[in-house]
Amino acid sequence: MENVMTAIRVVPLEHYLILSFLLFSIGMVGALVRRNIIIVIMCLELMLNSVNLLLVAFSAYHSDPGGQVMVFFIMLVAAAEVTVGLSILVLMKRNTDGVDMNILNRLKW
Amino acid sequence: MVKLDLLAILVPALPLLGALFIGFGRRKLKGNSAGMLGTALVLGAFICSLILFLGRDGQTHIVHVFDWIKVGTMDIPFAFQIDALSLWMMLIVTGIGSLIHLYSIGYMHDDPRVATFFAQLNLFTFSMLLLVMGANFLITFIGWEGVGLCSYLLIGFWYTTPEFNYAGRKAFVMNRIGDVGMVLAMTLMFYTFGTLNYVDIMDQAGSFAPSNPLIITATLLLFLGATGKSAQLPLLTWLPDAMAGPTPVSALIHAATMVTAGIFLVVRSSVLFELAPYTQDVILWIGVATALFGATVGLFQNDIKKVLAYSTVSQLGYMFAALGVGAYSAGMFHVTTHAFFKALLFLAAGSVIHALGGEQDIRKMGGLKKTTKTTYITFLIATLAIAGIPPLSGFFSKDGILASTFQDSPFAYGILVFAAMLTAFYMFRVLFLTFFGSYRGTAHPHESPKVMTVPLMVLAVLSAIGGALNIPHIFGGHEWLKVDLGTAVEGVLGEHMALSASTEWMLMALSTALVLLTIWYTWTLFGKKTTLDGEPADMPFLKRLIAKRWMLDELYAVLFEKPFGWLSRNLFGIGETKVAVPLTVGSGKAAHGVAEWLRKMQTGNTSFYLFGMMLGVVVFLLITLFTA
Amino acid sequence: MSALILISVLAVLVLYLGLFGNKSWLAPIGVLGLLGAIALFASGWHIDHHLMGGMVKFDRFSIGFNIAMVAITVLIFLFGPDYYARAKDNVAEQYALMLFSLVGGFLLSSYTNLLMLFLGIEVLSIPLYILAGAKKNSLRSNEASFKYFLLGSFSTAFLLMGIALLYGLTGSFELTVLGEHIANAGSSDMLLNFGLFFTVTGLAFKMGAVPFHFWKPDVYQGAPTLVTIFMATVVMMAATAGFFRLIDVTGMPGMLAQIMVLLVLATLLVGNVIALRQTNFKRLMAYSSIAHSGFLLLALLTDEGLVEGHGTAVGRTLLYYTFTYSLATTGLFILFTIAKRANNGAEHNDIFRGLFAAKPWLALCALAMLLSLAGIPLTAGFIAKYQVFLLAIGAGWLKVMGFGVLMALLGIYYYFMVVRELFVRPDQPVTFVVSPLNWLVVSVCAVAVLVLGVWPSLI
Amino acid sequence: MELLALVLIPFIAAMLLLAFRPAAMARGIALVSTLLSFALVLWLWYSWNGSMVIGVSHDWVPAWGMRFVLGYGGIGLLMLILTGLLFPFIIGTGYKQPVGDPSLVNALLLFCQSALFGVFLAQNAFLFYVFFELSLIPIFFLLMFWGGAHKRSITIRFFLYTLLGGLALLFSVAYVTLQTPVPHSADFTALAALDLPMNVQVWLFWTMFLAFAIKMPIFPFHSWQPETYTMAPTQGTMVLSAVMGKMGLYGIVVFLFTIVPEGALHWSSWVIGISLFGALYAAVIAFRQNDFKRMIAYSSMSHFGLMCAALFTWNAYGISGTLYQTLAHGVLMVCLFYIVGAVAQRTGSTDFAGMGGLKTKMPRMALLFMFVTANAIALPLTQSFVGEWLMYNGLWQWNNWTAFAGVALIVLGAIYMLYAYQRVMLGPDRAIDVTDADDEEHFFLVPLIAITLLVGIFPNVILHVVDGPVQQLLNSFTSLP
Repeated sequence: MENVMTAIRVVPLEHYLILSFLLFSIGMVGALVRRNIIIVIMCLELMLNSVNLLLVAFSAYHSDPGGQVMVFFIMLVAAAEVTVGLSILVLMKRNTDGVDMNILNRLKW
Repeated sequence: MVKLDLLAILVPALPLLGALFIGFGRRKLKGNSAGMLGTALVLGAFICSLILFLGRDGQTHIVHVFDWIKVGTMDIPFAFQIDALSLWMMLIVTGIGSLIHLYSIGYMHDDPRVATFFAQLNLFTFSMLLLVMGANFLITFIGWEGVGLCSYLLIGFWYTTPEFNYAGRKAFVMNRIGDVGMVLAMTLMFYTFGTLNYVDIMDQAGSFAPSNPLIITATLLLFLGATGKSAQLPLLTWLPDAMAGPTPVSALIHAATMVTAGIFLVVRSSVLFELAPYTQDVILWIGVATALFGATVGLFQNDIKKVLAYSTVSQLGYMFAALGVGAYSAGMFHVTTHAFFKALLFLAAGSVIHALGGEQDIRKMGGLKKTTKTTYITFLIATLAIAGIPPLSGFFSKDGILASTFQDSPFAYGILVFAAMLTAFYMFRVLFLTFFGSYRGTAHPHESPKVMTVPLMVLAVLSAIGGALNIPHIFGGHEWLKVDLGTAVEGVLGEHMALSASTEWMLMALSTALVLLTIWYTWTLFGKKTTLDGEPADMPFLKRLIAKRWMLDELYAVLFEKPFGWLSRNLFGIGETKVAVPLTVGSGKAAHGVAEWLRKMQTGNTSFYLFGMMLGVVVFLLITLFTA
Repeated sequence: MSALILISVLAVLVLYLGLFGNKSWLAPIGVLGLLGAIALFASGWHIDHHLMGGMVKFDRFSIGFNIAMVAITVLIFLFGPDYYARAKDNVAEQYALMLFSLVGGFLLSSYTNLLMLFLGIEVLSIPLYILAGAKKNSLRSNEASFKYFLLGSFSTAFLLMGIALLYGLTGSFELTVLGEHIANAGSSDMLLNFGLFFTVTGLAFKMGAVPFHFWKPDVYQGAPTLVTIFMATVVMMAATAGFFRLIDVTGMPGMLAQIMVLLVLATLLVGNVIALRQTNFKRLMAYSSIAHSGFLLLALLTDEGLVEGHGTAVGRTLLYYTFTYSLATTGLFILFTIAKRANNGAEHNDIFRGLFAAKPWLALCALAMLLSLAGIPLTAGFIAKYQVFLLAIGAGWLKVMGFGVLMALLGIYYYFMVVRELFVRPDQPVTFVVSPLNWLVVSVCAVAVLVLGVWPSLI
Repeated sequence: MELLALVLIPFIAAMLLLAFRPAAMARGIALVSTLLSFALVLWLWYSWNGSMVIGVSHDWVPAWGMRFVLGYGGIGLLMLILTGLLFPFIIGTGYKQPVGDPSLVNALLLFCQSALFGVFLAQNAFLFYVFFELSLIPIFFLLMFWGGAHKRSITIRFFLYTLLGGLALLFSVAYVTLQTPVPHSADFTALAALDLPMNVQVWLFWTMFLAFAIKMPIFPFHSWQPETYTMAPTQGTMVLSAVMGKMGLYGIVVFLFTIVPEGALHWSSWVIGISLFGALYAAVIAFRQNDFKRMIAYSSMSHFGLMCAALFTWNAYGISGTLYQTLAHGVLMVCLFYIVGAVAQRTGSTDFAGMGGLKTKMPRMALLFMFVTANAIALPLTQSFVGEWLMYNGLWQWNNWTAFAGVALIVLGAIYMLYAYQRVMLGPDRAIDVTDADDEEHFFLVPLIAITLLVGIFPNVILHVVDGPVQQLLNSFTSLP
């Protein structure tokens, strides 16, 4: 266990920060530009995982397990969330037979 | 003392009762009853004031009725001041008033709204009495405005004729312009003296140095009020139009009493004016100018009442000229005599108009001396009086004024004498055109009933012998009126005739001679007229200007009436409908516009929403970064 | 704790009842359970309970909020039978989901640990994603749930990022630690600023603060009215409480104050102004709720963190504001449903026409609630706004407050557009069918709004 | 206790009307209740000992300084007299000029009266504000239901405009309340006690003044007024001009002069300037109006301009004159709008074009109108004269030139009122059949005219009510720099 910590600490914290920020941004931009909902949901997952990475790094540097506990919670919740999301998507596919982001825009103004 | 209080309150109370009673019972009162009642009450007031007059003791009595306005340090009682001046005016108002009431019974006989007429006439008498009896400026001002209202009502008495209504409004508004001066003068005096009671103000005034700016301002403002009420330049154009009212009204309000309120006011506050020589000069020259103006315009008027109106303007000018040189007694004397003969002239003219069934154009009259004898004789006496033929009343009063102006400024004297000649000219022109020659009209002239001729006779007697009131020393008289007024009015006894007797004789002779000359000239022009040739087409410019009353009305129309209407229309048309309201409406519309624009953000596209959120985040992040 | 468990069990119970397919029992049992929960909460009023290893703390603030949320849920459940009268299936699931989401609300109002904040928000949201799409074959409902889901999880990502950064700063998820760190180390640290900012973003999304408001109009309009009520009331309260929990510890360190000011201004402006042009009542209410969250944010802005005493005032104000707002909203939406049925499905503002002629009492109730939303004296809404005034002026945000005043004026305008409709005579006579239960609920809401307006000290 | 009753009597009566909808007896009930409250006011007047009377005092929300305090001094008493005196007549107007469902109309009017009593009784700034806004709601519905052309848009505009001022006032109230030492108190006494720094007073003055300036209204804030007055039903217009406008003047006295006196002093010249300008502006506009009602609306605006200007002259005459004039103006406006309504009822519109020459057919109405006109142009021995005379004195003591501007109004007033009288009554008889004023209308107008004359002849009856309080107010000013 201890050596894992040290292994993580080999890389300086800034790098973790930068990396997760990059991942986060990639996810965000992806969510913005892509129109296929499946991909957008994957991008959202990417954002969440960047957060996970960050949390792990922090927990290692603070040598405090709380961060990793949080990661598990996030994974769990994200799973639930995606389940719901996909079911909504299925419903949508059934109603409009399309998975395009902006196919549904009756509600506006 | 109680008796005096009672009488003093009774004097204005009786006409007021008349006004209320007749006014509210005007449907019940049939036939002449209204007239009788009104006349009786005014007569009663006359008797009361006569009793007061006879019982006078040269002292000034204040009759305190009740506290009117009492707030902060301001204490304005509702009180009457009984002294020689007010008593004298009360006599004139009630005396002449009762005569004219009597006359009106006949004159207004067939008018359906005769009761209303008498109610308003009584109301006028009440207001006039308040005016002259008031113990402070504000009480006087009550009467001042009251007579204005009554004059407005009575001028527009025949309200179905738009011109008459216009004339009434014109009279009221012009008076109001004068009242601005009056109100401001009162505020100023209250600010200065802390009181408005005549007695107190006159006491305190002594402590002010002559031509103190405050006093000068106050007096000028007071005089502005006077010009409005007494139809002096520049506020005189309402008086001729006021002839639209029934003739008795013209006699009572616009000749005998109301128009002399201005003179009364100046005399009442003589102390202040004595302290303001500058104002006195203004008064003198405005008076002189007005005298000349009225006299000139009178020359070519063809409406008999218009002629009399301008003659009134001119005579009032004389009185103010007198006040301007500080000859208060002379002024009041002329007020009195003028009240006699001018009232007589109007009533006589009224009797003529009555005789001709409403005809007022002297070109359509003539030769009436046979058909309406009494009227003719009385009219003749009055004309001689106003022309200033000795020994009629007008001679003495006018001569007093001329003499006192001469010693102050010979130039003014010259103008006034000239105006006197003009007076003689236009008065005799009227006389000749009306009663001499042969009748040029179509109606069937007939003498008026007794109820109308009796007042004529009484007034004729008065205007004949009225001069006896104030016979100057050179005739061995004792200037009784002057002495009497001296007990009440400051500076009257101070008037001393510096002229040598010989100069006075010479002046009298001169003016009389000139007047007689004029009369002879007039006789040659109009005396024998049987037919009247219309105005020659090519009148010289000056004559045309004068015939058009020096274009004063037109001038005011261009200067004031039209611009005011224009302003009123455009302030509304532009200021309100184009600016104020659109601004409020516009702000609402603007909000809606912004809303319409903002709601376009809500495109309904999920990607756009994501983008918007991210944009927000980025903006906030940047703020965080750069302000950190 | 017990209340939490009770509600969760209740939800499961309701689900099972659903299996036996008789809808008539669902609402009553739900209401009973909720009343029980209120009782349990009330019993714990005097002492603060620390649960889950101190990650949740039931103090007076949270208990007050919880009771309020439960009370509103009761009203909604009472409206339920009438609303679901024509629905065939999945009724039980919807009740159950609402209860689950309510549990999330409890967590939000009482967390002391960022982990619980995250859990709370998710437990609150995920059932809502489903509820919004409850009308399976209605495209609008579908769209609403989809948008809500996507935007919601997007903002969750931000929230998580923020939490992670704060964790990185302090090495703990405990709010108290965070508060102490701010108190000691000051607020210069970038980690802190970013962290707080992202966290606030996530919460602001739930409150519908501009520019995170986009979901609100669409979701409110698309979701089934009952769910809309739930979102407009309970979710609003929960989000506000959650926000307060955080701010009451951190205060307004560093850049946060400026960002909050911008949020307030933008929210007030957009919410009120766009509402001027809304003709669809549900959208109108959505924008009005955005506007109100603007005022709530203004109240939050004045919180000074760990400084003693002040926070309670802000908390009380928020509770009073959200609760009265929820009362009025609930009643109005119920009336809206009635009117909508009377006008066969129209949602335009003018469906209220002729209400005064047909049902004067209900019209007066609607009037009272609209006046309350508009903030006219002697209604609770006015007192609520006045408290915000006091807070903001007391904290010296005069200019912001002045702007708020102007916006409140706009608010009055669009509410009175609806008021006007109440008294306009309709072109053809309309018949409003009102079940006694609805009548009761509406009356309760209206009367409560007035009573709370006259005696504000009741809360 | 009787103070509470004053607020409750109309409220309860209104509730009864709403509950039972006694269409037939509605006016009777309303009339009785207003007469009852008037009697109560008279009793208060009779039993007044010249000092501040606090009738009811309960805590409401102590934390925010909200307390339920009812009381009255001389100035408040005058306003109570105004409200109590005029409302029976306003209700009575409904007999001859009915609008809509009587029980509803009268209920709204009574609600309004209740709120107005509250405003004039409130001794707590917050309470004042609450009643201040509440009085608006019934009027809103009155106009919204029974207004004339474009009632919707005009009513909303009027409502929002006045609410804008109201919210500004609320803002100020909250601010000053927080300035008081803890525990905060919004009582006028507490607020008067605190001495705000000058820079605060300078802006606080406007946030408060805005509300009252819009309420009256005076010049730059008036754009809602003419249309609203013209469009509103007669009774609504009466309430607006005769009573509600006075809330502005009263508010100036109780708020600006007691809480921000230095700020008020600092801005006085400005306020006097715009007020007088507005007065002249409105008077000039009134002259050429083609609509009788709108013309009266502008004349009312002109009067308010003068009153507001005189109020800021900081001397006994200006302030007492203004307060006295509030009563005179109230009576005048009720008379005028009643006559407008009566004439319009006969000729079918408020447009001058349809009038003229009516005197022949309706001499009695003409006489009544002449009396009212005499009051309107402030002839001596009518009510208005005393007020205007005092106000002119106040203006003169402030600055001679303002007095000139003010006194010019007596000319303008005469011009437009007499022109209006001529356009309505005088001139050749029209070939339209109109009936003369009947006994009901006499029964309405004669008492008011009698009051006009009586109070004009014995003004001390009213003046002694305000004299003492105004002196106290001025004494409190003397402490100012």
